[in-house]
Amino acid sequence: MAQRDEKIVVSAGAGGLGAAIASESGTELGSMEEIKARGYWELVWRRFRRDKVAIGSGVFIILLIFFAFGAAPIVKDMVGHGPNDLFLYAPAVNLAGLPANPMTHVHNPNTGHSDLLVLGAANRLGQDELLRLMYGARISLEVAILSTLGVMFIGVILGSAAGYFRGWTDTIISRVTEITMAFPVLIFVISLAATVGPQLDNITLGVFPQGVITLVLIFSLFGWFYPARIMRAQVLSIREKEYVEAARMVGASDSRIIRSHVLPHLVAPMIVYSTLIVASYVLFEAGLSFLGVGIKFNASWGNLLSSAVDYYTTRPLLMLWPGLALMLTTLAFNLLGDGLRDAFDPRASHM
Amino acid sequence: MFRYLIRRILWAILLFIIITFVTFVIFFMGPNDPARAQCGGDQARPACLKLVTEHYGLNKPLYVQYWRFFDRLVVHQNLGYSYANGSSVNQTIAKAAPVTASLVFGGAVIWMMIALSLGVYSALRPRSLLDRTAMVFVLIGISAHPVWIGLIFEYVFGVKLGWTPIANYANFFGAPAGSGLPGGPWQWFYHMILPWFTFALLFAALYVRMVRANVMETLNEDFVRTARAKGAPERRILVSHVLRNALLPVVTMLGMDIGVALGGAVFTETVYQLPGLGQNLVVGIQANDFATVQGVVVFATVAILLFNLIVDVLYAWIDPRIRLA
Amino acid sequence: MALLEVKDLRTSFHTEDGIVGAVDGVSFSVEKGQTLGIVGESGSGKSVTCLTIMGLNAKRNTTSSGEAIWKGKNLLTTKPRELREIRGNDISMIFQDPMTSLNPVHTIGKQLIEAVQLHRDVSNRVARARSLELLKAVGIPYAERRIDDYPHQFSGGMRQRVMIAMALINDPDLLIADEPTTALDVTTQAQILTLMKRLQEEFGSAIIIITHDLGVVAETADDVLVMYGARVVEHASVEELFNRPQHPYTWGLIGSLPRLDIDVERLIQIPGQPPSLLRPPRGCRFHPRCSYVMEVCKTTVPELLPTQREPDHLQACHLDEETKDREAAKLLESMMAEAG
Amino acid sequence: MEASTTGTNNSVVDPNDLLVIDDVKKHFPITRGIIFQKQIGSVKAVDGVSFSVKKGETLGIVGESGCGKSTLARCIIKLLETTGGQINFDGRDITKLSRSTMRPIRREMTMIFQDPYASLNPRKRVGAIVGEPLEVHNLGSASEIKTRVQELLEVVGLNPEHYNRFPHEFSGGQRQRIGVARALAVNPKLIVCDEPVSALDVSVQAQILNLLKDLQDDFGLTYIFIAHDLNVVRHISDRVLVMYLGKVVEIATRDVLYKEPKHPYTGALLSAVPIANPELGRKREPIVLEGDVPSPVNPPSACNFHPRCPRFVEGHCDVEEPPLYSFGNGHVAACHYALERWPMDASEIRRASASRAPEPEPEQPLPA
Repeated sequence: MAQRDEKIVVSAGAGGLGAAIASESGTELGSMEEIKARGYWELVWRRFRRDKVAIGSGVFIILLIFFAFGAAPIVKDMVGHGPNDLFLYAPAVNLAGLPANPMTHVHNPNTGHSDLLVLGAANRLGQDELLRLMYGARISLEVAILSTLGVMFIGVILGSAAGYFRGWTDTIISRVTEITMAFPVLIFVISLAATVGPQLDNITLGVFPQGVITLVLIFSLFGWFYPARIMRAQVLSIREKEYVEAARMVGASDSRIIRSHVLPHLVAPMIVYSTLIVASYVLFEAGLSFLGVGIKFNASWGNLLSSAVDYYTTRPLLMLWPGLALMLTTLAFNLLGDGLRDAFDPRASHM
Repeated sequence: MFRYLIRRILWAILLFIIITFVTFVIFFMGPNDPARAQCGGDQARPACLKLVTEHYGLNKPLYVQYWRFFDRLVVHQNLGYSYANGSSVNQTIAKAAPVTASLVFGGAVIWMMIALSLGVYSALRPRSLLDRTAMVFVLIGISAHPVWIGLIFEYVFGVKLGWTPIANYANFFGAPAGSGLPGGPWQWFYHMILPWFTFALLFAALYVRMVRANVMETLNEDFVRTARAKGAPERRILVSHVLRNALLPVVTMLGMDIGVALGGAVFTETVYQLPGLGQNLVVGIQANDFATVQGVVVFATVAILLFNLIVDVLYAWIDPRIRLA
Repeated sequence: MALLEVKDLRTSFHTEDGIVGAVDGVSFSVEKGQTLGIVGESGSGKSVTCLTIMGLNAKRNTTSSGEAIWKGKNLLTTKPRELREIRGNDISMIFQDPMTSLNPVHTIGKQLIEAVQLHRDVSNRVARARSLELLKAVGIPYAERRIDDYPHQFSGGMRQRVMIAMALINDPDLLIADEPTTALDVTTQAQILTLMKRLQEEFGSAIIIITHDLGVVAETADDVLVMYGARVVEHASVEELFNRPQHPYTWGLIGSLPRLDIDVERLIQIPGQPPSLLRPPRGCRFHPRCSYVMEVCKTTVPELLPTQREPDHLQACHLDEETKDREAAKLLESMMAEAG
Repeated sequence: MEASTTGTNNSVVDPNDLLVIDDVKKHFPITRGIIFQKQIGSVKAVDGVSFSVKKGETLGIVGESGCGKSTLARCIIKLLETTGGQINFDGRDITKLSRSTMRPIRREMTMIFQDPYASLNPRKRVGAIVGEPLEVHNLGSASEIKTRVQELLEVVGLNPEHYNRFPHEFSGGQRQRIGVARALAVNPKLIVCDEPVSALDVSVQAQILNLLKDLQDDFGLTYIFIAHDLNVVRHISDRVLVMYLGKVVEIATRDVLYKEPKHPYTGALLSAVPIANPELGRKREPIVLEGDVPSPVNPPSACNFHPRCPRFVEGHCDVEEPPLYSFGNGHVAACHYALERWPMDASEIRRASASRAPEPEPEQPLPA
């Protein structure tokens, strides 16, 4: 009944009787014996390694992290001023009130030195475009990665609990998920950032710039349903697999089944979706900061874009830098995600 | 089908109650005291504060206040009055909604046109030049920020080439008399063309990818092979057997994405200075005018719930498995 | 003249792991009104053979060669437009899984009418009448009402009846049935097989029935083609095949089958697994699993040759005929003996 | 015909019985609701099944898809909680045991699954798969488990050196051998085989059937062997139980059932099986049942086979549910008008075919 007539039969490995026959008759069956047993992660890595685009994206992301967290303070020391330092007077801002062009020397009243604005000034306040780009990268990555962690944390726990335990747990979690999904998310996030944002902005945990935690909390609150749905579907399909039944047949406890038969299968989708979600939060953060409800005082690619709006006819480069940074970052995360997906599941459709 | 619709309608009503409640709580908990806002902010006189507080029942418990809010909303369809200038939020929205509607529906038409044509053609010719071009388009579309795309469009087509206006809205039915603003269908189209494309790009990219995957999957279905075995030409197979099945999940996605799309309109409206709901929202936030903000949120919620209901009906209509259940 | 004559048909798929020779030099012919059974295990190439004849393989990464002569035309080189005129009109096909072979969003009436109108320039009314006639012929109860139902409202057996109605609607000369009962229960299978037999008498079509079930072949086919590892190993009339099987693989198939009419304590088992078509064994593809293997089997591909006694009985094995007759007799005798 | 009926209540427990199933039911609720689900009906997958299995024998359970045979298997092995009835294993009532009190019993009954691909975790090496039961029950140290696993692999005809390979490196038949090794690991008394060969090719199927028979001889195992293929069930079973729509239709020893079936459904099943013998196969006239198996959501009244039965008597079969009539030697069949001759001839068919085909009802989609 379940005879499947597969057009292509690729039988790998030869054990037992097949091997016995093969060693007797010394045929091609025997040559398959040499295929060494490879671990799952080794196979994934081998597939991933062949994907040049994904490797390139990974390298770009590593460089970006270095650029944001390692290089930014160094450059700050080198140029002698910070990303939020103001240069309100000429030539950081010219007589028409336009920001300075690249490679402008300005006098730093704090140190008395003459500082260089490599990419010019970012806005009418004369803040350093280059430094703000670098510190903006930091904010982007912090918000995107922390939000992704938050979203995945809530989503994976709720989603897999719903999928594994089903029954009432599933009903309640699924309904809450559906309700959350029905919210006009963007509009809500914008209003939330505006109403409760100012109260949360002071939470910095000592390390994060103002506003980062606010965005992370708001994004996590409204973003968990996506991974929750994916994880629920994954767990539902895994727990229907016969090998989970087999483990229960053997007498394995819930915790053993979850640990050794469910979780290992969730790692791949978790990694892939995390990468893709990071990309969308990079864009999201920039969007909110652009509207003035996200990161307000510190540098962010979003508020760099929003200040560029005022001068894009005369200083189009101001719009180019943050936009390009955003696009390359998002692109890198998207391509890395696609590459990882292909490496984990080579049958998944290509595009 | 009837039971399915009843279920969807009841669900929508429940969602409406929950979402309005959450909206109410968010603004209730917000840092801004509406009474103070009404009385002129920091310089408010205590007498005014007291009067307003009592008038609006601001000292009553949360659920009583919510009930008043809900009653006003449902029975009187009244979204309240702006804290900033006391104008009716209903009127503000009545003015802004057509702008956003033009943007969203026009944009949706463009995004579906791009998604369908590009998605279907690249599914039929995988790995061809067109398919690869589509892939690049998809990657740029999902990676470039809509705001940035908008600015680039404005700069290139508006400023450098001078083909299109770079801001403002033109009323489809003609501008109000004496306003000196442009109006009429052509001006409307002319002003909307850049916003439409900006708005459509992100979704077009996502949907190209989805349509392509769905069409390719459906092409591998057994019933397509049956149609070929019957002797049906490829064109007929595509139109009559593949597309309808492949587009079923697209309809579902459309229902889920309309909320996100309405949110995306906020960015487009801000970039092109279109006086739609999104711009009212942003201006309201900047002016601490939370009555307007709340009004916009509630209105958007209702619009999305209604749209979702339409999509549900549409879905049931094209999928006999639901229609006949 | 034969209705369909297939000569040296070869099909290979280019996969990421290499080239898979799914069909490797298959030849046979089908006469008018005759039923040909093709038996083989998964991956033996039986389905691909028929899909290649019909031009239904995916175009990409597939190469085919050889000839399939239908009314003087080679179907493998016919233009797609002409091939479409033959498909569903002269040659029609039914598939394994009736649950997925019908389009879920169209009524069965619409799908039947489409089948008529693709080949006949008739009005909707005429096509609908014809559809109704066929639905009644295949035994759909209340056909007038059910013609406007959707596939999901039918059971598996009923859907397969609809598929048969669709296949026969243009009076084809040849019906290819690819595992038509594999997805069905045994009582439904009996219904469908009886129906196909009855309809063949009524419509006079030739049938190619593809199956892995020797029982189905024994009950339906006139001639049988046994396939193993993308090649034909034996081709004979059904009585010949079951009474004087000439290939060790066929012996294995017959001996390994538990059956209602014979009692055996232990089944005869073929050791090992079917070969990988990516790297098939050299020489005779069955030799790694064959208990009669000789040196020549490992190097030389046995040709498909007629036996001396019966020129219509073709087999591809290096063993001498005497041994084969002896072994076959021994096998059948042992089975009968155990049956008591 | 003997009029005596066997009661459903087996109060006397035969010491030779390893497993006694008494009136076991499994109903799956069908729910519907907007926010919260309420039950509006149930799928009666298994509906009052009673039988016993002796030590060392093989009981075959045969039936068409949807008859409840796999659900029954999962109830016996306690992968599903029963809705009603009692399961006695080796003298103990295991129906109400909790997961922890059930654990020691899981060493004594195991299962072989249908799908050799889905039943092995693709991330685990063969050693971990076969050794999992040993690990769960704390049967030995890591090195002892490894030795035992290699021993088991050899027993089922696999190369013991392959314990560190992954399932995808094996073919279907070899994977099923791994499944057999896992079931054997804890030295069980009873193995429930749920369609263990239906996903395999004919030539490989024989290998597994022979292996199962050999193991039974070597280890004195008791099998419950579930299949839809009557040929396979006949080959391996000592006794056979036929199920239809969640109920037992007939139980008899293998030879009796296949030579003298009493229930018309068993007769119809037997005559529907194609025989790999052209002379024999074409001579007989199969009893072709009309229509399809009805939905277990809303099964027909009384004898649930009556709408398709060639021996249907109006006013009796659709009103009074037939008990399991006894025909001697443990042969029971649930039919008021059991077959008197086999093969059936025309005189046995009481109603003209197609005289009363049931009204077609749009099938209810079953909840998964």
